[in-house]
Amino acid sequence: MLIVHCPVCGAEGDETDFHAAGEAHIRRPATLDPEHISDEQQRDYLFMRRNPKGLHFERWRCDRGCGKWFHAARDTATMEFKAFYLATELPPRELMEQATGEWVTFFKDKLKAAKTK
Amino acid sequence: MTSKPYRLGESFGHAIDRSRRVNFSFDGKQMPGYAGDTLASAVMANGQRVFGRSFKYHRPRGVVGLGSEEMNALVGVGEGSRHEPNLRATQVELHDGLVAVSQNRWPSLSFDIGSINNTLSRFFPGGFYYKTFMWPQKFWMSVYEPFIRRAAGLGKAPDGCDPDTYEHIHAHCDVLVVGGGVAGLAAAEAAAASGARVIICDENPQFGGWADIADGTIDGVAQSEWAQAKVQRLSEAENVHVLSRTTCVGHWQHNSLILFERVADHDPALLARGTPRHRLWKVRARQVILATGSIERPIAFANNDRPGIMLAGAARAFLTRYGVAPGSSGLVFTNNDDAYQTALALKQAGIQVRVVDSRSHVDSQLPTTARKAGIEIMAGSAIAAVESSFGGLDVTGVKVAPYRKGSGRVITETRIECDFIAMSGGFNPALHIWCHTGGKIRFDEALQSFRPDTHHDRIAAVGAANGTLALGGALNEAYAVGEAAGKAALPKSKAARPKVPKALQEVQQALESLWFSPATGKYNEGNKHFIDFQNDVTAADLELAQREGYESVEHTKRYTTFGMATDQGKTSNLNGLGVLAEATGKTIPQIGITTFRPPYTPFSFGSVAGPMTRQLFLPIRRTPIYEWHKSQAAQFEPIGQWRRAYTYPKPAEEKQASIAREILAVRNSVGLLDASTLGKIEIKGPDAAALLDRVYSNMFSTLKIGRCRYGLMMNELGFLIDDGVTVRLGEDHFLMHTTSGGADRVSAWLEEWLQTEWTDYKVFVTPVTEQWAQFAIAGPKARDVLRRLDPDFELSNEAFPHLSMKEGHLGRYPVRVFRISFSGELSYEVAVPANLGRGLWDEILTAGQDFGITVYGTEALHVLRAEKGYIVIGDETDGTVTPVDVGLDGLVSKKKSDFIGKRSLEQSFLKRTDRKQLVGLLTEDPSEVLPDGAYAVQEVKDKPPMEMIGQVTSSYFSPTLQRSIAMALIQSGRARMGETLSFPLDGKVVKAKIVDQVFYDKEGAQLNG
Amino acid sequence: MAELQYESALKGREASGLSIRLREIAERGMIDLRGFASDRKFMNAAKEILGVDLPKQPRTSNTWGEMRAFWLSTDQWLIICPRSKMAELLTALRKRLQGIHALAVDVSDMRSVLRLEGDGAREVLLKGCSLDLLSDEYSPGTVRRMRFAEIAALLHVVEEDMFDVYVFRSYAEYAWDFICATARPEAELRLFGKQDLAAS
Amino acid sequence: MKTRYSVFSLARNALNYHKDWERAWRSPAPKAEYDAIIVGAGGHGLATAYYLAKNHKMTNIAVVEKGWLGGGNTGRNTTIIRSNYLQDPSIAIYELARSLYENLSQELNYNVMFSARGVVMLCQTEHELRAFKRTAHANRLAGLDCRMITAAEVKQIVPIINDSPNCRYPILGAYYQPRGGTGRHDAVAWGYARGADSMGVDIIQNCEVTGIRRNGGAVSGIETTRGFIKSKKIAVVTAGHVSTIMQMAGVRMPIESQCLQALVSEPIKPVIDCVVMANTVHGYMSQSDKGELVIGGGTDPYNNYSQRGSFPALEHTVTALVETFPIISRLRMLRMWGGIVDMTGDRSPIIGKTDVEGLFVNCGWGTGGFKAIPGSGFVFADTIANDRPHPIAEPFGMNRFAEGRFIDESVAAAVAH
Repeated sequence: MLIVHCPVCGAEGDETDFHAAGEAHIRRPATLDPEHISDEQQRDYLFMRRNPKGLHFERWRCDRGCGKWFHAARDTATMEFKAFYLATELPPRELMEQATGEWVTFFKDKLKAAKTK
Repeated sequence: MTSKPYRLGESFGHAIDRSRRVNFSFDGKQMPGYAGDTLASAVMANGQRVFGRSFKYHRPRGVVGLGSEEMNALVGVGEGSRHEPNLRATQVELHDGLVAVSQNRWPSLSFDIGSINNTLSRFFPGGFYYKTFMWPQKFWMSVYEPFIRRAAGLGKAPDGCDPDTYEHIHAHCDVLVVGGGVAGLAAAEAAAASGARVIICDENPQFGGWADIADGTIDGVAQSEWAQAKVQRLSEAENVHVLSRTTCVGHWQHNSLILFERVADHDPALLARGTPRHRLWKVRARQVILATGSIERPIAFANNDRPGIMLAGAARAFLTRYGVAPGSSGLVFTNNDDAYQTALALKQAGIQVRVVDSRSHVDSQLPTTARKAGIEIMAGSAIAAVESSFGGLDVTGVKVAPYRKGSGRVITETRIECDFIAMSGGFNPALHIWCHTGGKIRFDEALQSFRPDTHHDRIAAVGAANGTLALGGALNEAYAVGEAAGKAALPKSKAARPKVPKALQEVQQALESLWFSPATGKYNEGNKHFIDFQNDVTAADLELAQREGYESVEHTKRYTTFGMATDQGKTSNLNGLGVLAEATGKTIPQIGITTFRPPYTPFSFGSVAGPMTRQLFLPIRRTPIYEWHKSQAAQFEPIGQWRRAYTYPKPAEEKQASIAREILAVRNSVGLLDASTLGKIEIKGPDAAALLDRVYSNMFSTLKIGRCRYGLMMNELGFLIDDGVTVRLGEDHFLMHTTSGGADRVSAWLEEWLQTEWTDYKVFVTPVTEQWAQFAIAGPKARDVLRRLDPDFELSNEAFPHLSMKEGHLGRYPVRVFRISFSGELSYEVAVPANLGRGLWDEILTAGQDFGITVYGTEALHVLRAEKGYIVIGDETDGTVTPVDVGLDGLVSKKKSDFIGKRSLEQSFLKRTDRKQLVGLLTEDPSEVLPDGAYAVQEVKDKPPMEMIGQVTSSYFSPTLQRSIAMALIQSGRARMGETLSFPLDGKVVKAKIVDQVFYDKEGAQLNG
Repeated sequence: MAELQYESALKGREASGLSIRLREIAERGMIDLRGFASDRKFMNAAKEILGVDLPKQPRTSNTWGEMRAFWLSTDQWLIICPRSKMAELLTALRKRLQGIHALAVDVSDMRSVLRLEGDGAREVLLKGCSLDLLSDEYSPGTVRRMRFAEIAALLHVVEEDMFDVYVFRSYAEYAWDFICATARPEAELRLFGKQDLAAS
Repeated sequence: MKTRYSVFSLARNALNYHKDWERAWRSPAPKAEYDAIIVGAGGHGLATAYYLAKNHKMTNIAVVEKGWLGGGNTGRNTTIIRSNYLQDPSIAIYELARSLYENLSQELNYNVMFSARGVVMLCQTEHELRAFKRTAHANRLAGLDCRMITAAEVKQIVPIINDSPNCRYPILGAYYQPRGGTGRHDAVAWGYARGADSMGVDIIQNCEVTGIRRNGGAVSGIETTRGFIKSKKIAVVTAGHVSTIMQMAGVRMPIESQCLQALVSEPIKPVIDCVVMANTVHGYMSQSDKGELVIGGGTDPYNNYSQRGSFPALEHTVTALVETFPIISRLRMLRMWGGIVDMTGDRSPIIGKTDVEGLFVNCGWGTGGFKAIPGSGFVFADTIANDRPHPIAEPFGMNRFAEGRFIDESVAAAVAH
């Protein structure tokens, strides 16, 4: 049983008070450029998942609280939550750096961008 | 079996109340006992040792343990629907009238046909069934397996429904202490001192653990005295909750734990009164302290399973707690000092006793005291054989031989008469809960066992559970950990720390591991060294598994089933590892240990279901008109959690007849439908129209204020998921209708897109489904009924055309009226605040009387819409169907650059022209109604397989058209108009012609009437 | 046409022989109000019409006379008022909120309100919800959405031992039955504090 | 070839106190190179190896396993075997598997205890009834031996079922596959292992893959904790761990790894003789030959590699089954555990080649892989040997996700096991 913390309203509760909705930071190609989307892009958006063993970034909803969506960083091996952050945010910098597997490529330019700022 | 009295004098048995006799029966035999007895102690006090038969060989078995670790004495308790199988006699509290039966024997406990397996046991080595029962092939199911199934399975299930109740409770605490022995109580006191909220639980009725059978004093008083005083104080504290008869069955992520409280099992009077039988505690603890103690190890010697052979601690407890003597002359077999306390206790009770100690030198304090007391100690020796009476029902003596670690066979041996054996192979910390979420453990040489190492959660172990067996050490550890836990929970607490009490206890000499005691003759020839008693797994079985290549300890476990009995290996796991280590020349850590899985001890399914059974199993949603439907003897059908009226048969009216009657009423005069379950969502904001254009496949930004439009919703895969009529209430304000099942899903979905994708949109979404009761008044006379209801309400076609909406009053009732139709008739949907719903409903019925208004149910609704060729999400669609497939291409906007699902419609497979397309079907025989889901085939063959080209999605007999009609999804159906298809059914082939799916009023004259 | 017939979901239901008192609170007016707490224009307008500040603190409520404002989310409040006042209040709100991004909806009949009263009410609730009701967090005035038994609910701590549980109307009977089942005197218990030890 | 197991060999060995049994399989050291390497010694991997050796005479192959063979989902599932699916591709592969199960004990000379005690899939809502009727029509025309049965028949087959017409979800009928049933999960893995080993296949346990070496567009071998092993054909069959392994070859998968839990009761005398699945309330139950009630339900809603599930999911399942079988209320839960299941977007498996030459994958069996083991191994072996998808495997290629050509079984049932 996971104990989840909502970064929006601060409510803490059982996983059953929240709604888990899979991998975070997936961009919907049609929102960006509806005219030029390859079948492969559409497939990646709909189905391809990073699914790491270890640090993962996912979407949750404060179902029985403020009803807001948010992000969580969780270790899928130990089930420990590492951070909760807003649905419009990227993970804390140190977590982006700790990320492994497919996430590394995803965060690379994000980290660069953060540096140049 | 000896008949001499086994109950000792008053000076023994502090747990029983000799002034309160209770009568119970075991296998039909009436027996006396005392309040405070367990079933085990009471039966033994009556001179009976055999409690049951083992799983595989059906060997007679007696009590071995003291509590939940017991693996032999499993009994069935209670009768009929209150029967409960496989209970450990050592945990069953005796009460007057208790009825217990032994298990897994036939015809009787002392004579069991199944014990033939024992005689033939050499033919049933571990895993034998994988090697045989394969020939002839059909015999497996017809002969072999039925035999195996009947032979297996221990106790019987109760018959009938469980008459008792169960419940859950959620509890949060700062510190949860699991185990109420000396260490647990100490930790709880220390934690509570800081003011922290503490819950302490123990699976036994009394707290104290082994305090009453352990030597040594705390602050000058006996351990048990100290423990009772402590638990008394804790039970009075404001910030402590004390739970006895409560087992912590498991630890889950983030320190959430499940406690299983046996509230009323011990007292039938409570059950009779309706007290919940079990209560499941869902605890979230900031800190967890495990004081779960340790479990004594049996020793693997030849025929170590005979009734009368028990663990040393258990023997001691039966003596001191219940005043029950395990026998009249005994032998203590040990590799450690602790068991000497049992020897001394027995001696004190006037029972003849010798000690056989595998260690060559024993000169520490306890052995010395024993010698002084005149107890003979045979050091450096071990039991080589156990002699027993006919059928192995009783121990009659043993053979003792010199012991040399690792020696295979025995040369010299001495015979000793005895009628019971108390054995102790050392102690295993109870690690189970520590390991449930993956706590790390390490092997401890001194203990010759595993102990807690590190854990990622906020959890600690103290006392024996942590491998700290000595009293002083345990107390220091417990107070330190308890205090730390309290501090961690309440860092600011200024409370004074309790002082650690002074412990006095004899120093014990280290144990020496004894995994296998050599036997007379070659050990695996004939006599059995049991490792897992209940499952009859012997040392030889484990060794064989190794030789056959089942090397991983998990393989050995699964191949031999050791550790898989109802005690889950509490007494067998480590002994097994020891044997495997010696057999393979590896160390125990190299062998590894099998995973600990919840629960710690078995707990009832009833407690898991709690109160969520019968009418509370899952909620039923009722519309404001529900009671009326019931009063009309409506037949209901579940739509999601809703109960909707399916049809309203009049007395003695067939279901089909009432449905037809309802349909014709709508077609010819007027009908009334309770449509309250329809989803309703208010959507408002500058970007509301833009949002609708994104989530619907068709255009909504162009919708005029006050007008309604039917919309289609796809998921991102391009498949239909919902539909409904949306109304524009204002420039930036819409009211969306969804399917009954989709209401919650769709509103949550809109929120999701707004919050996570189109975050710049300024739109508020508020679901209002339950605010409104909503009724459809449909049929040529619908307008007349409304006029009768309120003459002033403007209803002319001009003022109130099809697909428009009006807000106002019908009489005094505030309403929203939508002119929309799902039946194809002139139809108004009236929405009224839910608490006024029943009132308006009755008014409509009155107003409609003269027009013969007829209430219709969901089935009539479905037929009506099918006659019109309207789709139903979930009937015509199944999650793989696009708007194009159902012929609604017109509702897929070409203008909008993006809406949900648009891009997926471009994927090659979704663009294919040979996809299944929605068409109408007319059977050649108009009276023939195609079954739902029937498949059409390319070509009828005399037998399967046949190539299927599509299936019926809806099929009815249309009372309006006086013939059957159907809709179907058929491969390139629209190109096949006029073609006749074949539907092979059981024993016949139905032919049907492909037609347009609109069967009734194609030009929509009725609707606009 | 006859008078308005008002019928709440639990009309006529009475609970007797429970370890606590249980009844339905009907005839309430309720408005679901959406707007941004960060939008001063909106907050002022709401205050002006309701006479009470919309709480910004999660899980809190503000009361002024017979007017109550529950915090539901960062952009959502539930306004509680006498049913008789609801219509005019809603009209006033909508009028005053014109030109401001907001949404005010009458939801008076959308939820049923079950009131639990008496010593031990918290324990009864704990048989169906996982909140830490015994902590100071749940003092009078606290409002929180929760999962109660199998359904969504809204909890309002009215007083130390008085609680209103708001459930969607269609679930009212289920919630009622659940409380009746768990509040039987035979199942009564207290958490923490003095306990009777099992007699030996 | 190994000495055959039989009642005679058992007796012969018994007289000798079982001293002469030979090993069921060797534990060889890895060779430098193999014609093919299968990663993952679960049921699917071992079956693949067995059929590669038997049907395609590829015996210079290895199966490498991080832990102990059969230790993943093969040894953790509820062993339901059925083939009454809705979509043609599913019917084809599951029925192939089911029919192979019929003779598997004899084929392997190892008793896998396949017992066709029948699978009863309850219909508890009108909608479910309609869905199963449709499946029944499809299955009949596909030639499966299945049929709809009435509530009364259900009660006959399963006397302990709650047949009260006023319970929350009354039984309206059921979809019945008489030749479905259960098997002994460990025995399936061990039997295939013993069979493959006896044909010369190296099964290398405690050998973790740490990398997949590629030269350009093709694979050249695997890095393991026991050194580099060369091979031009690598087949990944690692269920819940497929994403992490495939990533070593730079291939991304449409997979989420979640925890599926199962549990057993204490053993009791027989009370239920078939498999009952109640999809509306998400629970299913059968009884093992040992007497344990074997119970399973749905997955946790989030990714999980810990093999430890969450209590609410389990509570949901048990509650449903107490309602469906009231007598279990007083029985006790003995043991619960979790497995890491690999869930695809359409809940159907992936079998076939990848964009990397010589790299094959067989995964995505999610919650229902055990029943498919023989068929899966059979067609996957053929696919590897001939370097093109076996006709039955073809629809399950990964390309379907880009084409929108899904094989969605949730259409037929809420849960697919």
